[in-house]
Amino acid sequence: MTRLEFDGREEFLARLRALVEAGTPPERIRLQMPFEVAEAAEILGERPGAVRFFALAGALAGFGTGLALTIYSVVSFPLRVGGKPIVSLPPFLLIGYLLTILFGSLGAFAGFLLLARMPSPRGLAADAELADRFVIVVEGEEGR
Amino acid sequence: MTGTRVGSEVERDVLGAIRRPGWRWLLGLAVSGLLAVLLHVLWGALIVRGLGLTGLNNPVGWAVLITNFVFWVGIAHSGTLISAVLFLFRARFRTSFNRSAEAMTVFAILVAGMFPLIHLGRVWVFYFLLPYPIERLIWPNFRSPLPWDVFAVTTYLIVSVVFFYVGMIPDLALARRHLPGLRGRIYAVLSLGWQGTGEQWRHYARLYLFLAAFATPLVASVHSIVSWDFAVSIVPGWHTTIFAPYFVAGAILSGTAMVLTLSIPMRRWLGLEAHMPIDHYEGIAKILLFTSLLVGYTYVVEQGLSLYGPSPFERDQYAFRAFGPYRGLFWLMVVCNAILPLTLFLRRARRSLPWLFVLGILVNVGMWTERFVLIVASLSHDFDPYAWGTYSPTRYEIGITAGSFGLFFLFFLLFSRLLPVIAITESKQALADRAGEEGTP
Amino acid sequence: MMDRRTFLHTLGLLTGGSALSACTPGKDRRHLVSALVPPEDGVVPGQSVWHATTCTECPAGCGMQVRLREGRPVKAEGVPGHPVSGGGLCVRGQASLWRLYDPRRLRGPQVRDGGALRAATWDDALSRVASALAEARGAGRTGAYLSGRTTGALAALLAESAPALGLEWLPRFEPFSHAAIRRANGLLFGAPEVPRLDAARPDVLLTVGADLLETFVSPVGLAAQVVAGPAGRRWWHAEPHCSLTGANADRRLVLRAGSEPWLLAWLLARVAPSARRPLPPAVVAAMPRPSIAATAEATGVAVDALEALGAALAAAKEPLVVAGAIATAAEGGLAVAGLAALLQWTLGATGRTVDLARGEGYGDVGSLLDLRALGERLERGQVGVLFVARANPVRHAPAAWRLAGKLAGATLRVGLGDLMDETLREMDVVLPLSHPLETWEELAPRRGLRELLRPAAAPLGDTRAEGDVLLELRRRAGETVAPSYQERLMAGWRARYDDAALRAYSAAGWAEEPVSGPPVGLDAGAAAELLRGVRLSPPKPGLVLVLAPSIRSFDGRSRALQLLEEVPDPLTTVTYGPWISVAPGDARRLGVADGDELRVTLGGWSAELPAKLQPGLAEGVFVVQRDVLPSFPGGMDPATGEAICALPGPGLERTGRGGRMPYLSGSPSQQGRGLIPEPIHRKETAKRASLYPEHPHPEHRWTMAIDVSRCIGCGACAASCYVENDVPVTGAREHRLGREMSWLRIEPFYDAAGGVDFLPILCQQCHAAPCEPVCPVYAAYHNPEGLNVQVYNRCIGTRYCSNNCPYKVRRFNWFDPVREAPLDLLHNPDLSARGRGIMEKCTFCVQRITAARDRAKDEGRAVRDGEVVPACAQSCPTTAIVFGDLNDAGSRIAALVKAPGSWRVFEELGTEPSVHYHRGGGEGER
Amino acid sequence: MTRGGVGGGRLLVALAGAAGGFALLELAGVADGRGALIVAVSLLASVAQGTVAAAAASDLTGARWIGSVRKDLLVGARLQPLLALLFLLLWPRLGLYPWAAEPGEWLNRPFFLARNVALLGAVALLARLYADRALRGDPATKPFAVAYLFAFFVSQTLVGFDWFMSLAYPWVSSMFAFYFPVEAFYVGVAVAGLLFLARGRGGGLGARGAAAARDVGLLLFGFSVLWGGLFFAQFLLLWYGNLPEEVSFITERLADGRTRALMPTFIAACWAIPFFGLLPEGAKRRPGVVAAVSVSVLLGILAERLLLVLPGTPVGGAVLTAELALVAGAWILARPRADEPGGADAAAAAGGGK
Repeated sequence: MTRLEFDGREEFLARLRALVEAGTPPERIRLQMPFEVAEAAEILGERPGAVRFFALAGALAGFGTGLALTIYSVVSFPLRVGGKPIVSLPPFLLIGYLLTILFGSLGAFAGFLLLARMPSPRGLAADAELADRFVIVVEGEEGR
Repeated sequence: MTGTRVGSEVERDVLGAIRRPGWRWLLGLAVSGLLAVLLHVLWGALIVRGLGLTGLNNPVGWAVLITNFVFWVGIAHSGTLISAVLFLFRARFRTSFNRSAEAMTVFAILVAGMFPLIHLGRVWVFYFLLPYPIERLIWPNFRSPLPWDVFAVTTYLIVSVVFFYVGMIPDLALARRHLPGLRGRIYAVLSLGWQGTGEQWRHYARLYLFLAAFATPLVASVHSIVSWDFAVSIVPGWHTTIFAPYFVAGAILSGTAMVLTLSIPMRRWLGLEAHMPIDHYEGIAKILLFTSLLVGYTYVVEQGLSLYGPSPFERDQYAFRAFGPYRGLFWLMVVCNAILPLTLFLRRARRSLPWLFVLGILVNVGMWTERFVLIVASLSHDFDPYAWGTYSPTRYEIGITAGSFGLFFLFFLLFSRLLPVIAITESKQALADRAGEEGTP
Repeated sequence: MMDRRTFLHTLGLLTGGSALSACTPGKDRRHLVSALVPPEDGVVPGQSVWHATTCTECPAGCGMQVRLREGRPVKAEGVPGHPVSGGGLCVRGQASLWRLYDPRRLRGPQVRDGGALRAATWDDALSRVASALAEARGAGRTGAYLSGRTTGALAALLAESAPALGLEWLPRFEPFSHAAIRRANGLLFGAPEVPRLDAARPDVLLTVGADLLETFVSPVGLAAQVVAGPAGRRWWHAEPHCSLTGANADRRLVLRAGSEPWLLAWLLARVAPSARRPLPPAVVAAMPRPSIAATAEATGVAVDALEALGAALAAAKEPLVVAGAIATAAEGGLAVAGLAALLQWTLGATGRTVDLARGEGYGDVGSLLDLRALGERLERGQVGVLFVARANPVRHAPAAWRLAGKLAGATLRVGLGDLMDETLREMDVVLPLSHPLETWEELAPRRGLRELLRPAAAPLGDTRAEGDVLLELRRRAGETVAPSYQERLMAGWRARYDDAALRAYSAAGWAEEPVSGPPVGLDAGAAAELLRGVRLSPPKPGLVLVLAPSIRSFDGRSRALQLLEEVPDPLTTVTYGPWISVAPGDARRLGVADGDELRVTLGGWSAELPAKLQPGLAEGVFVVQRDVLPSFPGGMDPATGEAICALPGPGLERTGRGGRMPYLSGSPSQQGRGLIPEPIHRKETAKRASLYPEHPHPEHRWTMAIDVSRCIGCGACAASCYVENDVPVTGAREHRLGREMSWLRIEPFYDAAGGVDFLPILCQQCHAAPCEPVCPVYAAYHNPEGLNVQVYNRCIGTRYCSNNCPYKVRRFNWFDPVREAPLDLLHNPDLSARGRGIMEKCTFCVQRITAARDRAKDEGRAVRDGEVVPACAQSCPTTAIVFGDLNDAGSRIAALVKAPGSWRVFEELGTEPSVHYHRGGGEGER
Repeated sequence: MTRGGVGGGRLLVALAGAAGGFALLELAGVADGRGALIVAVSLLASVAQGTVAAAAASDLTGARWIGSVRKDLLVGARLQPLLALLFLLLWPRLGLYPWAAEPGEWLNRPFFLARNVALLGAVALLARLYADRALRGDPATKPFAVAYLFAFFVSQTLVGFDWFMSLAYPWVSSMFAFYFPVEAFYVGVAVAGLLFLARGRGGGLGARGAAAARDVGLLLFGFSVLWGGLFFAQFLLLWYGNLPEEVSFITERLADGRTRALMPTFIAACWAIPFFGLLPEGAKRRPGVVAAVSVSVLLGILAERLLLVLPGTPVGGAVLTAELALVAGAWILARPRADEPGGADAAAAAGGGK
């Protein structure tokens, strides 16, 4: 297995591109970066991650919860206020909307932790090194 | 690390700031700490003796306490605006401010959240407001805007905290490496073991995008809902459809003003001039100008429309604001919010930090006054002339207001010493981008 | 003397038992009140007993029924169909319970040793009095007994006791003695009486000064009569200032102070020729004949206004002219009273609507003349022991007389009263009297009417009835007398009534007896004499200070009661403290605004009073309510002995002090917002546009209708509401901050011409209430019977409901409501308590609705129309408030709501209130 | 407008033709249009002013997408003089306004016409000043962009208050002050969306162009949320207050069959379709989808304007169609020729295309 380090982003990308074009299978390439470099993912041909599905699921769940809670609350204990209908949708939509956002964000966050395998014991280890430079690690066959 | 590496100075300076507290900082901490204590003492008095200690009366049931609530929620908004909206619009100048602005958001919401509780007549049963199942099956009234507030503010707080924290994870990982011993370990735990692998970055980028996408409509809706605390009523001067956009604009105006007020001294005292360039301040100034125009525009529309219809209620109400006992405050708010910011049309004004600092304070004075006039004047002069009556705050309300500022600054001062006040990683990225562009012909 | 068994029998008949427990001392009651006590004891926990008795806050003697809960009086109300009051109870009557429970009431006897009064036992207090009486008798000095107006059984006892104790019972002392009227009637008809008026019949009514609706003789009854006047009745009221009566008259004539004789003389000359009862030639000859021009000049009333009035009186079928109060309390008061009496005679009112035969029983009331005489006798040291009972001469005698000092002339000064006042402070022995609700008594407020007073509660302090005191003194003087005043009364009734009659008397609380007086005739000679005495001198120019009577404290005797300060003055809405009413014009001239303090000087006398602007007040006229003044600055009219209340030439200057004063009205005008719409007819016929589905009221739909043409703004409803609903009484400080708690208020709205409309505002129980949806916890919600319910223990105090209420009728408890003992005993156990931080408001006396519904359920029937009567409606002297179920098609309320010209306040807001306003039938125009 | 030179002629034809056509329809009594003019002119105003506003805003924020279509968007600036002309035609129609019966200080025929014509003229002038500089790639463009945007905002507010709100006098909704400018902006972006499709057909859409198209899709998506928010904010308050004279505005429209159908239509077209249509990541990248959404938005706005005018004021369908056709025609005629200058980064955009 080989380990390459770069200070500049451009040469790092150039080298990465070269590696991939040379036919190194992307799954054998591990990267570490001090900040996000979108191109890297493109070069490795990775699809956008699954976080969005978590976000979507959370959002839908939130909206459902909001409507369910509000409507149940008035149906279980109907009280007339100001002549308004017992099930007053306009205000209830608001609650639904807010929970959409709340659950959506939390869902996305949870999804991220899951997919990025965090918190990770390896990362927490005192000696775990964190790149302040660009690192490419190519695992050899024996890596499998 | 060597200086050759991109952005290593940012890293050094920002994390360096975490280490050395100065006498200014300690003094500030002491003062704001005392004010925060005062807040709680006075609140205690209100609970034990009753709200009669305030200047509230019939007809003015809401005044300074609610003014503070709206004010602090407003302050919170710029944080989300700068970190989320500007992120979506790919505005570069956000990197200097987003961290401190996000922190501001969180603290402002915390402070704001206290006021609805303080102003309750029976705070010891505040839990009636929460949707929890009890055998009698009485729930909160979701048709009332106050439970909307409960949901909006809670949601806003949680989402802001998540946003704040997520944005900080890579920097925490850096901080952990800079600080030996226990503090280092704490940062390590806080960073959740971030390593910056390609995998992590890929998901991280998506997460950040989604949080921004969620936070942006949220920031608009939260202050809209706050505005509906007033607008859904039928009180003349409260019940008008323009309130939602008007309040949002006002919130961002006061928020950006607060960003200026806080970041200009911080930049100086933490020695971060290099990483918070004037151009970035110019960007903030433009936002402030824009929102100020919107707010001023709304003043004109509202005062104008009050003369449009035949109803005496609206007409008298707006005349009362401009020429009644609160006229002084009314014109103060017009000058501070709608007139002084016009100076920012001049490039020189936009780039003068002293002026921006002063303007920031003036605008916040103006915005506080705006909420006060809007709330109190409307209540003191509504439908039944017999029931008209004016209000003036007592020292309890004044003290609590001062205390809320104390609490806010207490939080902020602690933040400025314990956490990286500038988004290091993003600054690096920005620097790299700029370098990249300059590189290409 | 009656034996024990008859006594108990009689007692049983009179009380139905309830008084027994009521009379047992408080500590025992605690054991008495329990479900184990047999009901015939009258104290069933959770059940209330109504008790017919009589109100004694003023001499009128209105009927009053008291509600007992657990043997404690908790509410006072009027007695329907009562001969004096007609069924209402005024603001002062409501406050009588506050007198009963007043923390400052005298708890025990006090005697003076050295300089100061100190507490003493009855025994040594009385023995001191007894010995002093003995000494005086020895020294041959007769004592004097000065009391307020005293009638019925006590009068009889005094009449026989005074001589027995070697005392002279002086003519009764009343600040409102109506001396001029009695004098005039004495001269002209040989009947020195205050006539009994019938104000319901006249089709043309002219009142000169006489404040029928406030303090004149029998205000509650007269108010009821006046509003019941025939359709198209026209009522003129002439006075220099602006009284509540004037504000309610169809037309108010502003007279120059002292020009009353001009007006009446001109009218007499105007109507005499065509009158239905011609005057004797001698009288006609002596009649002064001022020209209309001169009259207009002198009175300040426009010529055409005079013409209209004269023509109306001349043409009227049933005309009535009444002069009194402020009009006769002046130099030439006798002329005013005399001219009025002659007008009554010649217009044919005397004997029809003016009844001298069945007079108001003021015959034995004296005047300031008698008080002055007493003063002189005291100075000459001719008085032995001086008793002063239920009267405050020191306060009401002209300050210049220095009466307080003269009292020292008596060998011993004995005061009887319930609250410390200026006179009692001068006494050597102070004997605390029991409250009328703690003792047996019988009154005869007018000839031919007996009224029963019976104990509703055990005495709170070590107090006694005046009758018992007198009997005890006689006993100590060696006489054998009845063992107690109570037994003496019983014996009297036993002698007068059989069981049935006694039971009836007890149930009603009053009994009428036929009175036959000889028809009065006019003494022409005396009349001519009187007319020749009439001096028509031009009234003095310049400023005038008018000392007006107060509807809230009568002559000041009720001033100590806090409830009456909490309820605002009807015209100015001032609540606490004194003030001087200033015409807007004068205010501009003096440069004063509401609350700025003015120093008022009259010769040596001076007082500092905050100013209150009053629209409708004539320029140059300043009004102070006489009850608020520390001492009486006026003088006396030697001809009649009336106190002079219109004082010329007061000095007025700003002291520079001033500040927020406690008054409740935010604006004297409607600001063109049509709360009381003009034109009246503004009912919206079209169905209001709405985005909500209609919601039904299956069983009841409680609704209220208020007749603003009947509302005289007296405030009885508000006071009644305070007592019924335990509304917190907060005091001056809170009122200054704008924190009044009244659930029901009467808003006076002045028009440009100075006319006033009164609009009672209470929770409107909106069908689509703005307050409800904004409550986050359902503390405010709409119940199926159409009530806008407030759930106190659910309320968390956001105050949003109040903000969103266009009528601002919701009240927030800023502090914990506190009531000083024993006032805490005065509370309605049917209500849930409210603490600090809770919003409260009117709910149409929901506790009464519940009670009625339960009663109907027990009896297996529907709730009857008129069965539920909210406290406000019950007390209203003019029955302006009607309450009922709108679902009951046949109900009165249903008809009133449908009636054309009925409207709801702020209809345009679509709140659809359950309170409807209307302007009666016909007599709508003010 | 290009001063004289090429294209000038075609533009004059477009303006004159449109003006003439409108005049014929409105004055010559060919058919009874009634409210049609208000609807048509307001739409033209939204299109002509909105497109320029969109361009100006993007120039200020330095958004990249504008580059490739600036030239076509700024056609709006060329059409704006038409607005003032057409508004004059409203004079005989002012009777439609309830306040015309008893005029007041603010609402009376002369002042009404004067202030609106003046403002439309002013906006047109500023639009031209800005457009010329923007097309020239003049560095001093920004101040003019700001000035234009301000005038645009005021003008659209007046469209809301004067043209539409006062039709339901004394009904008031202060929200119109934000609602109408935002709608005009929305329309402007929608037009941009259509232009991308057109360019796509022309094959002028390169990688950079595609990114630009995605940005427009994102903007449309954002505006659908904003519009939905404003609409809900307005409706919620009316619903909650339920004040008779406020909700009567809604109940009237719910009572009338034609308008009742319009309500869900424009909500779907202006919010639901754009929102859910552009929600998926990929959709924003497809010019076809973006264009379709744009069409839906334009139709939605049309439906909404109709709803505001009806039922109080009848609208001649045929006349309206004709007038809208004239507007479209004028736009097509006024389109610039390929060789006209396209502003600062248009070249770069073309370059990206290669």
